[in-house]
Amino acid sequence: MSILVNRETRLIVQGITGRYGNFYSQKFLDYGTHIVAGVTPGKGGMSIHEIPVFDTVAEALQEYQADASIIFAPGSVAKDAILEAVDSGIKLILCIVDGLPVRDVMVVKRRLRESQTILIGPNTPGIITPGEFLAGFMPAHAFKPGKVGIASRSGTLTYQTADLLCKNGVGQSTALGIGGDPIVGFGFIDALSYFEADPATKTILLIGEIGGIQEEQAAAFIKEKVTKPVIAFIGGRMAPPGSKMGHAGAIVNEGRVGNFASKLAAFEAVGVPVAKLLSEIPGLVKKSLVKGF
Amino acid sequence: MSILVNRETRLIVQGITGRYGNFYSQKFLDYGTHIVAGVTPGKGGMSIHEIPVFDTVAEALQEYQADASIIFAPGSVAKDAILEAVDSGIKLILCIVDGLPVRDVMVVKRRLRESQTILIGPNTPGIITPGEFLAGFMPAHAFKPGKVGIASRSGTLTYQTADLLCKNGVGQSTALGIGGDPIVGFGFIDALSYFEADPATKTILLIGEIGGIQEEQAAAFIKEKVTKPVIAFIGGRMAPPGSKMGHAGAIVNEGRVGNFASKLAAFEAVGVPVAKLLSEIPGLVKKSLVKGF
Amino acid sequence: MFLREHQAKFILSSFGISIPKGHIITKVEDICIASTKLGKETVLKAQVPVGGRGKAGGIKFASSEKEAEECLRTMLGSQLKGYPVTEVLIEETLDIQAEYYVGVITDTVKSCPLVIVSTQGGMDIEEVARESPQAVVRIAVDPYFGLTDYQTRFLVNRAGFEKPIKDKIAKWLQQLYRVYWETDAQLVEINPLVLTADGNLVAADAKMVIDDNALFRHSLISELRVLSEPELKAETANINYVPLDGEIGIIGTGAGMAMAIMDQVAFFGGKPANFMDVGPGINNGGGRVGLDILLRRPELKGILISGYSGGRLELFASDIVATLAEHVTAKLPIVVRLQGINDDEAQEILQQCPYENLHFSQGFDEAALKIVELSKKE
Amino acid sequence: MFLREHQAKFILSSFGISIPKGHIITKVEDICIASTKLGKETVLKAQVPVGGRGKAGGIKFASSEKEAEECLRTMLGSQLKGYPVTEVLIEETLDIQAEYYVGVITDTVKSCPLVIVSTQGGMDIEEVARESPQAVVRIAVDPYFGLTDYQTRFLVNRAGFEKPIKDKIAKWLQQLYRVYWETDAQLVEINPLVLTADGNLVAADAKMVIDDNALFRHSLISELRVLSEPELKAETANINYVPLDGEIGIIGTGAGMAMAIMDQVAFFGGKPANFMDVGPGINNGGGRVGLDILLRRPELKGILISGYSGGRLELFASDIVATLAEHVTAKLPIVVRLQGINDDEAQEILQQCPYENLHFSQGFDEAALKIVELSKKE
Repeated sequence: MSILVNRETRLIVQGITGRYGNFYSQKFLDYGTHIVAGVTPGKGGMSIHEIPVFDTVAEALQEYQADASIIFAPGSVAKDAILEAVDSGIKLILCIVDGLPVRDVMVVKRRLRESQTILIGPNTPGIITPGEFLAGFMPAHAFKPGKVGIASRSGTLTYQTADLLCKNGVGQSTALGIGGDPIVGFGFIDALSYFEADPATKTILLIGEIGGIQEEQAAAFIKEKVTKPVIAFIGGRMAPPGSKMGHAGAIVNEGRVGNFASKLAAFEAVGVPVAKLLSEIPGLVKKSLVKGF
Repeated sequence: MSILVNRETRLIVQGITGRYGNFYSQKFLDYGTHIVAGVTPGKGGMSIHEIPVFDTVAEALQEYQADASIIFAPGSVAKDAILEAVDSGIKLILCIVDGLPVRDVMVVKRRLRESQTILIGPNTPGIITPGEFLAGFMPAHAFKPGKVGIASRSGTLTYQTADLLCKNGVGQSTALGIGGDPIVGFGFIDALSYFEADPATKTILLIGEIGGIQEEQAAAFIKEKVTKPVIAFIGGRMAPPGSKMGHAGAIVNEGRVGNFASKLAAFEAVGVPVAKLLSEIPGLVKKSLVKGF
Repeated sequence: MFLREHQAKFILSSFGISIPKGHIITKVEDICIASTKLGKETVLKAQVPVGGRGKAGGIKFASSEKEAEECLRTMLGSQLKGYPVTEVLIEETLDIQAEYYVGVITDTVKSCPLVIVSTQGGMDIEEVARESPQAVVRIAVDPYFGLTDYQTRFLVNRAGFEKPIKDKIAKWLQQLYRVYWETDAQLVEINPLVLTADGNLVAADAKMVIDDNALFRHSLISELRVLSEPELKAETANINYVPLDGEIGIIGTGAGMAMAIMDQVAFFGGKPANFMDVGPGINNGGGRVGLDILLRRPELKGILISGYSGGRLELFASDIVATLAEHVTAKLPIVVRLQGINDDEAQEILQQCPYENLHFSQGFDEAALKIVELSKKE
Repeated sequence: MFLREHQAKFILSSFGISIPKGHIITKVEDICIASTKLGKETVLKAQVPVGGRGKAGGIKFASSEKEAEECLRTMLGSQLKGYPVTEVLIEETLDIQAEYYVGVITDTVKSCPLVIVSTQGGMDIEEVARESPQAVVRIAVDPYFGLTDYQTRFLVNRAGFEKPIKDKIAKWLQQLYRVYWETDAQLVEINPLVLTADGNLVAADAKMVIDDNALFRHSLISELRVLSEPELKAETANINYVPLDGEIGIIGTGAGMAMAIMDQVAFFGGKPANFMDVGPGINNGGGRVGLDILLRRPELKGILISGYSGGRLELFASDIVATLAEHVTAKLPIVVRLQGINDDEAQEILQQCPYENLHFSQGFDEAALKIVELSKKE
């Protein structure tokens, strides 16, 4: 078991003929991900890695069924690509793209409110259910099947942590990056409720960082609704207040919620152990797996 | 019993200080309708017929609870008035106003799709639950409490028909005009499902007219879902094809759905008696009341 | 508001859509100016605000200035589908390679704009849709977002356009949608959309209907309207008037009521001479204007004023009395039946009216029956 | 992108919002031109792209041209909150009757614009909100519809504005919202919004932050940016660089990774000299630009390059080798640890590098510990 994606998931790649779309589609195929079609405006009729390419998502769906779409497209046109997927009724959208204007994301989120579609990202590194499905930038060999569900605000820390876990003999049910932008679709709370409901997930790992209030909201949600053990990490303790640390989300507001101290306090108040270094995570996870089940 | 409105319904009047809002509010009060507040931009703080007036619906709702709002405002600004009521969470909106641009109505209907609000109109003559609640242009003395539910595309024919029914000893549960515009909110199908569920309504009367396909849709719905007897009238048999008969909706498309013949055929096919003259209606209704229950 | 062809084309071209070179001619003498600019081969089109003009003989081709002049002479001043032809649009002829159809219409059932495309233009699109349904592709547009690029891509692919023309058509669709939305149109249709031999797209014919309720937003378009005097009067008084061929004038308080009365009059053997709804203007002198329009039609044999109104009937009654006083020579029978708000007061006012052939009726059917009978005696 | 005050005001005024008369001065000599136009009483404001300027001494009042000149002399060329003052805005003083607050900010939690109004302007709005919460009124805006008239009416009433000023404020809010939406701002704030003695509203101070991701839509605004050379280089190479005070340079592949490395270095007793995320540019020479920036900082005692990347590490490794080859005099210790896509290939390339003080590490923590130890030996 897993959340959101598994070996049955049929994927569309929007922007498949572009440099990244092309390169990563091959990686997904190598991993065993089932790509049914690609979409690139103006390239309908061609095929790439033996995958048929269409001009629009709607045309692809007339010939193939699909459950998810991953979007590789410049930030300036990503909004249209997402809306196209939503309009076509795709259930899960992975927006790999970074650089989306916040105004566009606000409109997209507004549109999502009236649909059944889940958007992961923008600026997500993707999602992996080890051994079954990979769509994103994740280096495949960092992951292996197992019992830990990972939701992370950082791409690289996801791979790093999964690698550390694997070296300690701990695999993952599903790992996903929720995206580093200030506004994202699927958030920590969504991830928690999916992992809570997934029988294969025994421990949940949240990799947070400074900025925003997702960690604080997650802590409140854990108290209310989560019965499984949760472990957390918070990046950015050393980031100076007021600076923007790459992720647009990682802006520290001095003295208010959203900084390292408030997030640490929120997690500790609900009994969630917070790792000081990434290398502490495997130990905490292993302890929870013993204790929890 | 009744549908949508009754003696408990608390009404807001948007545009209460205008000529029509002022005049008709008094009529509603005379009938016993419970008006809790009025709204007119720029007139907040005054009172009219001893009803407090606010600048915005939101402010009125901070002080009074309300279930419904009736809108008297020029067609050019009616869209904003409706959206304001929807945003404020009002459950039932009566848009008396005519002259709304269709483009505005499309946007309003789109907004309604994602809300719980019911919009009657635009261009509705209003709604009456005889003896309990009146909001609209209906002359009160044409109606009396009883068992017939009336939904009509024409205001004047509603009063005329109710009057004919009363003179024949038949009262009404609730009577409403769905509005004469080409696009309206609450339609015949909605009215049918509400009347079907209302224990007080024994017979349903639909007063249709040429143009649009609401009558054809209603006939299909009756076949599927309506167990109570339905009587129909269709205005515009004599209207020449292609002409616009006042109601923007009443445009006949030669030879296609939407004309008199297609509507007549649709009703007859599902066993709904269609009155040739308004004066035939009381007889048909009385027959149904005897037969039906 | 149904725009005349040249008006629709003027608006389209202001949105960047290509139209044929052409001139509006109102006098035969002006033909030489037009011909010089357009060349020998021309097409002449009578400008009337109604569809089906081609079949009715309103479009003619001329291969010389002289021929064009002859066409003009017969066209100007003639009647076409009930409208006098006062303007003729003379245009260059196009070297046609293909004829397409593009249109945007308000779908009142789905409550959204509908974009329609076909590679088979030039004919009535309804006919094409009946005969080869796959040839006509439609897509519903979300009013929040407008026509999106992915929708236009879908449309041109499904309609079967090939590269490179499909990208051009996609752009035209975006422009056409803009015209539709920004002018509050109910219908914008280019049929045929001509692909010329040199690869350009031109709107050879165009139809536009603007939402009357939205004209307050479009002062320039409102000014394009050409109304007959009675139509203008009716509109100013906020009443709806549609003249017909019959003999019995009809005034109803509400559109539904007016239509029901027409049906009623016909049921009893009379011929309605018009549709008239004075409802919206009833409190503001609408009755006065409405009755005046009918009293100026000498062919009428009777007038039925019938209503059940939520408006102020006493004002309406006063209007009737005042209007009759102005028409001192009028003698035709008039039947009045009014119920509704302040109907007692209205009745009192009407009872005072000195007009001799004024009759009252209480019953709804009775009133119609009475005017039919009285009109037969005339 | 944090706009300087005069840039924000320039944009506001282009949307029809009134601003005080003023001039930008970069040389003390220009004071006479400004003074002639503005009168004796002036206010001088250092233009730096950061908040909290007033408390740091960046705003001075002058009652004569001479006094203004003195202020200018101390201001120009000084440092304010880490930024060199190269421009001073000199403005007329306002005859203040009241000071209000109006602002629009992106609410990232609710994912919509938030409009904020208060009759208590002039102070930090967060402080006002803490001390008298009712004095600060907020409303969330639906991105589909924008700020509606009924929302502005609600805001001005709830904030407690009286007539006739409340109608003016309502109009300002609409304009402010337009500025926010149309410029892709994340924050537009007028504080104080001054009501002058003669009843006019003027934006006495203004703050605007524009969404960097949206600058492609706003070429004019992009041109207003003033970037230091390293910042400009970093941006061109699509890497994120924030210089700090420490001694250990940091290059991470990803923002989260870079922050985690900073925390790690600090945990082991080192002081991070920067934040740097080369992730987005890793396939396109980002590593080359990033390492070059750090190698040009003579105060550094070591550099840690640590990453786990989904990008192409072999390209990144080649960039490192090439950059080190260019810095022939560089000697400081560099620790590299790379895992991810093509990491074997990357390792091979790095092994060939002739740089003497280059160290490798397999462990994530180990790498950080190593650079801290090596840097202490320097």
